[in-house]
Amino acid sequence: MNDTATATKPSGNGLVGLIPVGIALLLFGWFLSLAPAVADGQRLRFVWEWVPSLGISLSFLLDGLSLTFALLISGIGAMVLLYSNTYLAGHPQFSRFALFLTSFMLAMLGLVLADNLIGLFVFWELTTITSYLLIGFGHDTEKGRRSALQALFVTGAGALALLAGFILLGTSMGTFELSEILARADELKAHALYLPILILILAGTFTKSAQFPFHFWLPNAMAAPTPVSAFLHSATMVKAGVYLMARLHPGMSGTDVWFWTLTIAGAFTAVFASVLALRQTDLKQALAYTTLMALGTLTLFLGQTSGYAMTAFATFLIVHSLYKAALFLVVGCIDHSTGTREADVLGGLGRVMPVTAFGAALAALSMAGFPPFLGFIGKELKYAGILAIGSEPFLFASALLLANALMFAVAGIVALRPFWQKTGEPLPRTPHEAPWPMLIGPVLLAVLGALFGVNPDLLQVSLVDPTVKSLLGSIEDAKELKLWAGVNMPLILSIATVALGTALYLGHKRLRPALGRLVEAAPNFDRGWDRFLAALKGFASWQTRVIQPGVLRRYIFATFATVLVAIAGTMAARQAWPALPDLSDVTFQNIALVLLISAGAILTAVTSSRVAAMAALGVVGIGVAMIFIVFSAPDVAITQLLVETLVVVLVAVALLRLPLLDRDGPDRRPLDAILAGAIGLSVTLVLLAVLESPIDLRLTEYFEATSWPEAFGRNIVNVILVDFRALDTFGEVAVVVIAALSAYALLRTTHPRKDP
Amino acid sequence: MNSIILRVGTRYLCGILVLFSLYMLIRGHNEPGGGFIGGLIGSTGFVLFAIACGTADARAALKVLPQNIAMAGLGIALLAGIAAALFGDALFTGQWLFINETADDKGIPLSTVLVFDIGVYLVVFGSILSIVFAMEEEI
Amino acid sequence: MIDAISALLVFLGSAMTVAAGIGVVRLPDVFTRMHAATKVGTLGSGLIMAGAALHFADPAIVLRCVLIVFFLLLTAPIGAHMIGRAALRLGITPWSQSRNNADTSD
Amino acid sequence: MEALLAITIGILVATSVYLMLARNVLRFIFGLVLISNAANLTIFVSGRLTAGAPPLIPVGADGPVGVVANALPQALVLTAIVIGFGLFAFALVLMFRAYTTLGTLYSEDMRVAEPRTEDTK
Amino acid sequence: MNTLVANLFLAVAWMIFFNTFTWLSVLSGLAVGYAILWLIQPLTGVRSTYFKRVWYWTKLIVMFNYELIVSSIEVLWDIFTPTHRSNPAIVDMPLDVKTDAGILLVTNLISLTPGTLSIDVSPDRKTLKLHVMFADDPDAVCRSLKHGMERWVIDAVEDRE
Amino acid sequence: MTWTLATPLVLPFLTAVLAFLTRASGVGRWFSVAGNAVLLAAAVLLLARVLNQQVIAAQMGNWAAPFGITLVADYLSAVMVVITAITALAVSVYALTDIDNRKEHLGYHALFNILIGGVIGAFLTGDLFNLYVWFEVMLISSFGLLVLGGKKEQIDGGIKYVTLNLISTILFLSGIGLLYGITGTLNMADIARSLPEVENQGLVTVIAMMFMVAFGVKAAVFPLFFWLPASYHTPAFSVSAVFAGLLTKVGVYALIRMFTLVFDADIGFTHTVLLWIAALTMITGVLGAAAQNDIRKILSFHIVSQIGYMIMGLALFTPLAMAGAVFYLVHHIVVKANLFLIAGVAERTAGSTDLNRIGGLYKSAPLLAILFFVPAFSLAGFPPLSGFWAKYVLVAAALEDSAWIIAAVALLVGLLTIFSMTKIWAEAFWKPHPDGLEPDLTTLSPKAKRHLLLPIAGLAIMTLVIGFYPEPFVAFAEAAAAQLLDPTDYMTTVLGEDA
Amino acid sequence: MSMLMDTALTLGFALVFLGVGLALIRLAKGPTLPDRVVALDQMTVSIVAFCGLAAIRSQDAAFLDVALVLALVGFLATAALARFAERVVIRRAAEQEDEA
Ligand code: NA
Ligand code: NA
Repeated sequence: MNDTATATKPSGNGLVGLIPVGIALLLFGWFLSLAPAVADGQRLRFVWEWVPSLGISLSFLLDGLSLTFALLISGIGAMVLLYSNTYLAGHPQFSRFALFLTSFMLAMLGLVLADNLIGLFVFWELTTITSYLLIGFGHDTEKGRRSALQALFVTGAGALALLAGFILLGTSMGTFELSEILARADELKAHALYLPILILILAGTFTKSAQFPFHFWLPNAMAAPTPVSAFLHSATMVKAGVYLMARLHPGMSGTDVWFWTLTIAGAFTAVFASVLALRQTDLKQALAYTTLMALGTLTLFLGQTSGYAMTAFATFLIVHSLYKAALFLVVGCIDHSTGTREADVLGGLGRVMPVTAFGAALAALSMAGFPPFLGFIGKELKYAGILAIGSEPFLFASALLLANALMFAVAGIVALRPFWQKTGEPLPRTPHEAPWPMLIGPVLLAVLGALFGVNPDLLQVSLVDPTVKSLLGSIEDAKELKLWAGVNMPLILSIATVALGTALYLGHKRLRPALGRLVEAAPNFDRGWDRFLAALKGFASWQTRVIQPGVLRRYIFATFATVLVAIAGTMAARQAWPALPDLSDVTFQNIALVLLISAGAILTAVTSSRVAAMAALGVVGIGVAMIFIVFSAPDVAITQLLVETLVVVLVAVALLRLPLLDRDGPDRRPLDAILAGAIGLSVTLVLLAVLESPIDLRLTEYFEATSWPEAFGRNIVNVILVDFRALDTFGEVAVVVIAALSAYALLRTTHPRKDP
Repeated sequence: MNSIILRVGTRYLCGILVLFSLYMLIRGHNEPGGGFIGGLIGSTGFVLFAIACGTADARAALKVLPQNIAMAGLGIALLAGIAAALFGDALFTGQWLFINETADDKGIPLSTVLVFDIGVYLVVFGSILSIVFAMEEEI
Repeated sequence: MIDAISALLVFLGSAMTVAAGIGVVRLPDVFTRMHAATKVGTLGSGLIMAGAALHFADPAIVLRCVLIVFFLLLTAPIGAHMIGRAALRLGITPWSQSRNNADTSD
Repeated sequence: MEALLAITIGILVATSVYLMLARNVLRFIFGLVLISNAANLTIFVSGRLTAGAPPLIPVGADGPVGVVANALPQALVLTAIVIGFGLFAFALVLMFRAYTTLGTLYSEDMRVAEPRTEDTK
Repeated sequence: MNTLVANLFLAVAWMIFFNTFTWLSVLSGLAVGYAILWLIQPLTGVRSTYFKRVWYWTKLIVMFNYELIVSSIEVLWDIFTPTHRSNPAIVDMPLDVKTDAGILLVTNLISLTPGTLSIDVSPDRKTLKLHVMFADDPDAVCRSLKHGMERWVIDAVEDRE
Repeated sequence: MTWTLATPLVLPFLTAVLAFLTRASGVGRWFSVAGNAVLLAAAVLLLARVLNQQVIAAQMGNWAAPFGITLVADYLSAVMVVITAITALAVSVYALTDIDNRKEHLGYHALFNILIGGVIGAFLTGDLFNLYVWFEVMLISSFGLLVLGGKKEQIDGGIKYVTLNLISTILFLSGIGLLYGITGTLNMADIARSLPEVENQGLVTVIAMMFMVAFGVKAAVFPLFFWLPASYHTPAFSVSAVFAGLLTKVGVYALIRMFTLVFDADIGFTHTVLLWIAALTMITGVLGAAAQNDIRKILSFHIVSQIGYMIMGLALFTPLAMAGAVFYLVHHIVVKANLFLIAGVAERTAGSTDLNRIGGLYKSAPLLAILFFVPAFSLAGFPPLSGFWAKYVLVAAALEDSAWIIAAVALLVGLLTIFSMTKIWAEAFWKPHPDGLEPDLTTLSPKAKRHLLLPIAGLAIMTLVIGFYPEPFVAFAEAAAAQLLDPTDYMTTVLGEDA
Repeated sequence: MSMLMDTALTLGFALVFLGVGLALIRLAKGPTLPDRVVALDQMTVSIVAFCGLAAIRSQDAAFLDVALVLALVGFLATAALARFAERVVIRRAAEQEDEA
């Protein structure tokens, strides 16, 4: 990461840096102004026909779900943009960065607002491209490029599946308009293609939101500058997948496939990720893995249909975005001022960076799920939601408990130890408090976490309920957000979480080796990626070596083999064989001619003497000319003889510089001979078949009738050449000219001596 | 190639060939011949010249660069085709003019078709020579 | 009568042509073979052309036949001269009764 | 005769394919000349054969007297012959140039455009 | 040469007069024209070599064809007989003929008469290399050629009074 | 009317003659530019005519079809002519800098413009033998252009290109002979009319397969594409650009024309074969690209793979699929030609097209980066660029037709295409230059910059326009597809009402 | 056309073909380069004869034009080949290239 290079320049990047912030704030304000309307249950829709002939439109829908996402995206976006303006102050490529980040934000907004499958897909892919460019911000390093490609490839692969899924969905439902499709949920679930559609779409969403086993690209994506991570990996990009599942929830949820796939994948990802998170020493990596955990949890809840689950989903979605963005930004501040992110090195920053520490503390407490923070409510709801699961509630509950406890511990590692623990280790740079533009973000977000915790009603009516509504269709089942719900199962589980979490936090240093061994045992998908690439390239170059070996003979052989298959194979397949030819009309003269030609041809093929070959060619030419004479084509015969003469002349000239035909003994190639014979035979058969059918001479009759009266020529052949088919002849003389020019250019263009 | 016999022979043959090629060109529309055949025969004349006396002399005798002859021929052929536009006809529609035409005899025909054939002649002539000369100069 | 003469000419000419062929095959070395090809062959074509001229008996055609023969007579010896020259330069010594020379094969 | 010619064409094609598959590209040129002849004959015979009556209109007549050979294939073949010559001439010059620049006529040794170290690293 | 033009003119006139154009009329026209010119030679007063030249040409052509036919037999005989009774050899023959046309004519005619074949003319144009099939006595061959073929050619194409 | 059709065909040859005869003075190159500008105008005029008359035909030499040669333009032909003119204009401007005086003197402009003439002739002719002639014109001028410069690899590549294309040419010619033998005509519409009367229909299929192979070589489909990757990376950049853009497309066009108009009797057989060819072509091509490390080689193999998409459209033979093929055809010409032009600039600035020997363009030549990014990611099929719609329509057609396998292949190949494009992007643009250079466009003279970047920018803008506003293009493609699938209009226009 | 001429032609064609065939044998056998050239030359001349026969048989002088062209141009190939043979000697001296 080279983004600490400009630590001493807090100045910013002037207008280039501030315009994006302005855009984000305006959007945020606009969405905020629409919030009341949405809270009243309105669904704001806007349609622009884009490709009507394909039934593709740019239609946008603003309901609870999309509004929640829109606000998170634009709001956090504003913070992050402001933050990065200082973070990357004076960076030579800042303007590109700002451009990419802004366009990413806009693409993301388009994604969550789109109401047309294909329109949604377009924005989906736009986020893919822009995040590729953002992750590749550190393109100078091999690692940076690798991460960017990995992210693009994995999500891109998913996107293609998603596209297929969308097309199937659209074609089988007869429309690409999401709201129309979702309105016909039962029809969709009953459709024969429901399962393939579901699988394809989930392939897209799981890769995008890094569900196991597609999780590995996300931690690597931390190669991006911290603000990017904060944005992409907390609030938005990775949540695009979650968003889509949520969006389709009303249309596709409720089936067993949906339930089991999402629940298991979600739960497993959550646990798996939080174990890995505890193992990390790099603060950013730790946060990345906790993001995975969060995504897993969200997926897990989307697998359900209960009101608790949906409320939990909506709440946790917001909670997580707030504290995760805050913490990423905090880590950015630490990195920015100390030059490191190593948990074991950092310590005692509390005094030097009080504001940062404050923000970190608030966010961490929310993350750990302490009252009175929103995180606590989120956790309570999560437990409530998990317990509402129809089957195996306790299994999933305990999984969630473990995940939460681990998250608790990680919160401590990330947000407490760097500030309060004592380490003798020296820091790369003498730390200093971060400049204010970098503090607004984390502090504000953290404070929001606290405020909503104390007073959840605002959140309830403005975002949570509408979101639940767009998931379940009504707000009836939406559960209330409150800090104190009395002593109940969730509360007990919370206390258990705190206890277990504290234990894990205190013991995590000792746990790490054990976890390390555990993870080593588990399959490493990141290394798998490298193996995959190696295999792909290996296979590619193998097949290319086989197909494209660079040896002309192989190419010609393959081509002729194809010709043979095409002709003989089709003849066999379509029974186009000719009858036995009738040779009654053959005269002695004809036989002599044929023998002459064949002898010449064969002599050409077998002789090793260049002159013999040349002369034999002449013989064939003469023989063919004789055929033209016998069968009344004087013009052709003359042309043939003249051309043959010139051929011999040219070859005779060329041979003066060319070596013998056979360097190492006469070449006899039985395999080639077989192929050649087969092709010759099949050509003969085709020709015989053609000659069986009667010839239609109306063109010729027309030429004979009009040649003199209308074209004033007695030599019909010439009249055809220069009048009836003059265009042919013109093209042909063009060929002759070009052949001459090309040959001339070839001879003049270089001289072997000059050529290196 | 320093052979007196060949050189002297060529002196006559070359002339004969060119003359003969023109004859074949003109009569081509009514009897065997035409632009291709004419051009081919004409070029053989100069090919013989080049073989007998070397390309330097042959080029000198020809004066014009063969490629230019060929390309000019292409232009002429094209113009012969475009000329039809002047008479509101489609591309390559033959336009005829018969000098002192009578009832039974058409007289001397002048036509874009002939011009086209002349273009063809020049193309074939020039092209073959530019290849053969260049080739000759390589050895 | 005229027809008979031209028929005879045609036959003789063809005979000459085949004779030339035989010569080219049977004679001992390239020089002697050239004798056969150059003149016997030319003679054959000439006779056939005479036959054709007599047969058509149309000045235009006769002129053509005459030209053909004339061109043959003009070109054949030149060709022969060049071949012979090449043969000499290739170091092919003429066959003679006294010693059958081994010819340099192609 | 058409049938016999079909067989001849087959033989021409076979020999030329054999030549084109040779290691020495000069043989490809020879094969090219042969196969062009085969193609021309194919067109010619596809228009069927008529002996001893060229498609010419005698002076005084408005059309050919009696049955004459099919003129169209003749025109096409004539075109094809000339084009074939153009192709041949270029190909020959190309092989010639190949020998003078690459120093070989053997296709196996022509590995400049696609060198053996083509495998990705 | 203008005499030749006159002759041709007369021939054409002759044909127009009879309004026929057959190969007979052509030949007869030429002959008659020649005769007329020869008759009126005193009147025109030109001491043209034309008449002699025409005579020599005719003689050349006739003699050549005679030679051609006769000596062909020899070669044919040798072709068809199993044993080669020929005794070929390369013979150098000194050349007297000077003009290009003369040289070409001589060499060609020699080549065309069976038994002899002109291989090459030395760069100095002094000697002609011949291949002779029946070279039992090379000098005899040369002599006969010089007094025969070459003589006639010189008469026909080269102005030597 | 007849001249609306004839003018675009005649112009390039006129240009060629003028440019050649004036090559000694530097005027020739400007004749080329001007000529192609006029050509574009004529082409647009033609398109306009076609748009309001559906199909237009003209009888050359006033000889009625099928006796004379007919020029005919339907939607497909017309749009191909326009796109050809656009490419020609762009490349002729690019060539102002790319082609040195030596090549000009050897007749580059004549070769180039006659190549264009051949291409247009192929698109406009309604006569099979005439098509052959235009193929020859195209082929042999491409020979000349390919080896112009005479570098070793050019000669080597040239030999492979020439030999294999000659084989296809001969096959084509023989096929025409046979087709004439059974129908007695050469006019394509007339052939289409008389083929059903042939009683040995099996034979018709055999001949159809001969044409498939012949045009398959031209179009560079599996297993006939060897000549393309062996040669396209060797000539001058403007040359490989016009090759990459146009030549293979003429093969595809011919396949589409023949297998919609003429050979539509035995679809069960021919088009199944085509479908397999399409799949294998896509896969082998894209894998070939994955194995390369040179920009032009990568791009060359991608041509092959993308030809597969077009064939797929033809093979599926549904209206949507055919529309996809047409759309892909047009989009691909613009994008691919542009990528080769850009490769040229990359070489001029960074010193090579070998990915191991260049880099750093992203940092120091952002303009070039953008200009590359647009066509590259369009080729990779990212929305909202032209390539996405091309891919989308074809995949949608395949899925609608329940052709699962081909759809899967198309998507998978799309993924691997992303892989190669990002490879170029990462190596040439992102990666620091191995020699520590900071290659930027200031190394080019202002004049050179104009000549090289103007066409590139123009084509890039076209890509964006097609991408952001695809409706008219898609609608056009669908109309073209409709014409192709129901050629009665075409036939009546060519042969008169009696057809 | 008379019976007599007809038989003459039939025989003629046969004989001419025979002549060509014999030339072909020599062409294949060689042994020396000039031998092959002679054979080809002989063949060309035979075709002139062949054209004459064809002209009489078809009562059409058009074939005489073929003969005319061939008579003029035929020896060009001979000349080129002969020169090739001659040059080969010089080359052989230069680069140890053997025409064997
Ligand atoms: Na033609
Ligand atoms: Na052609």
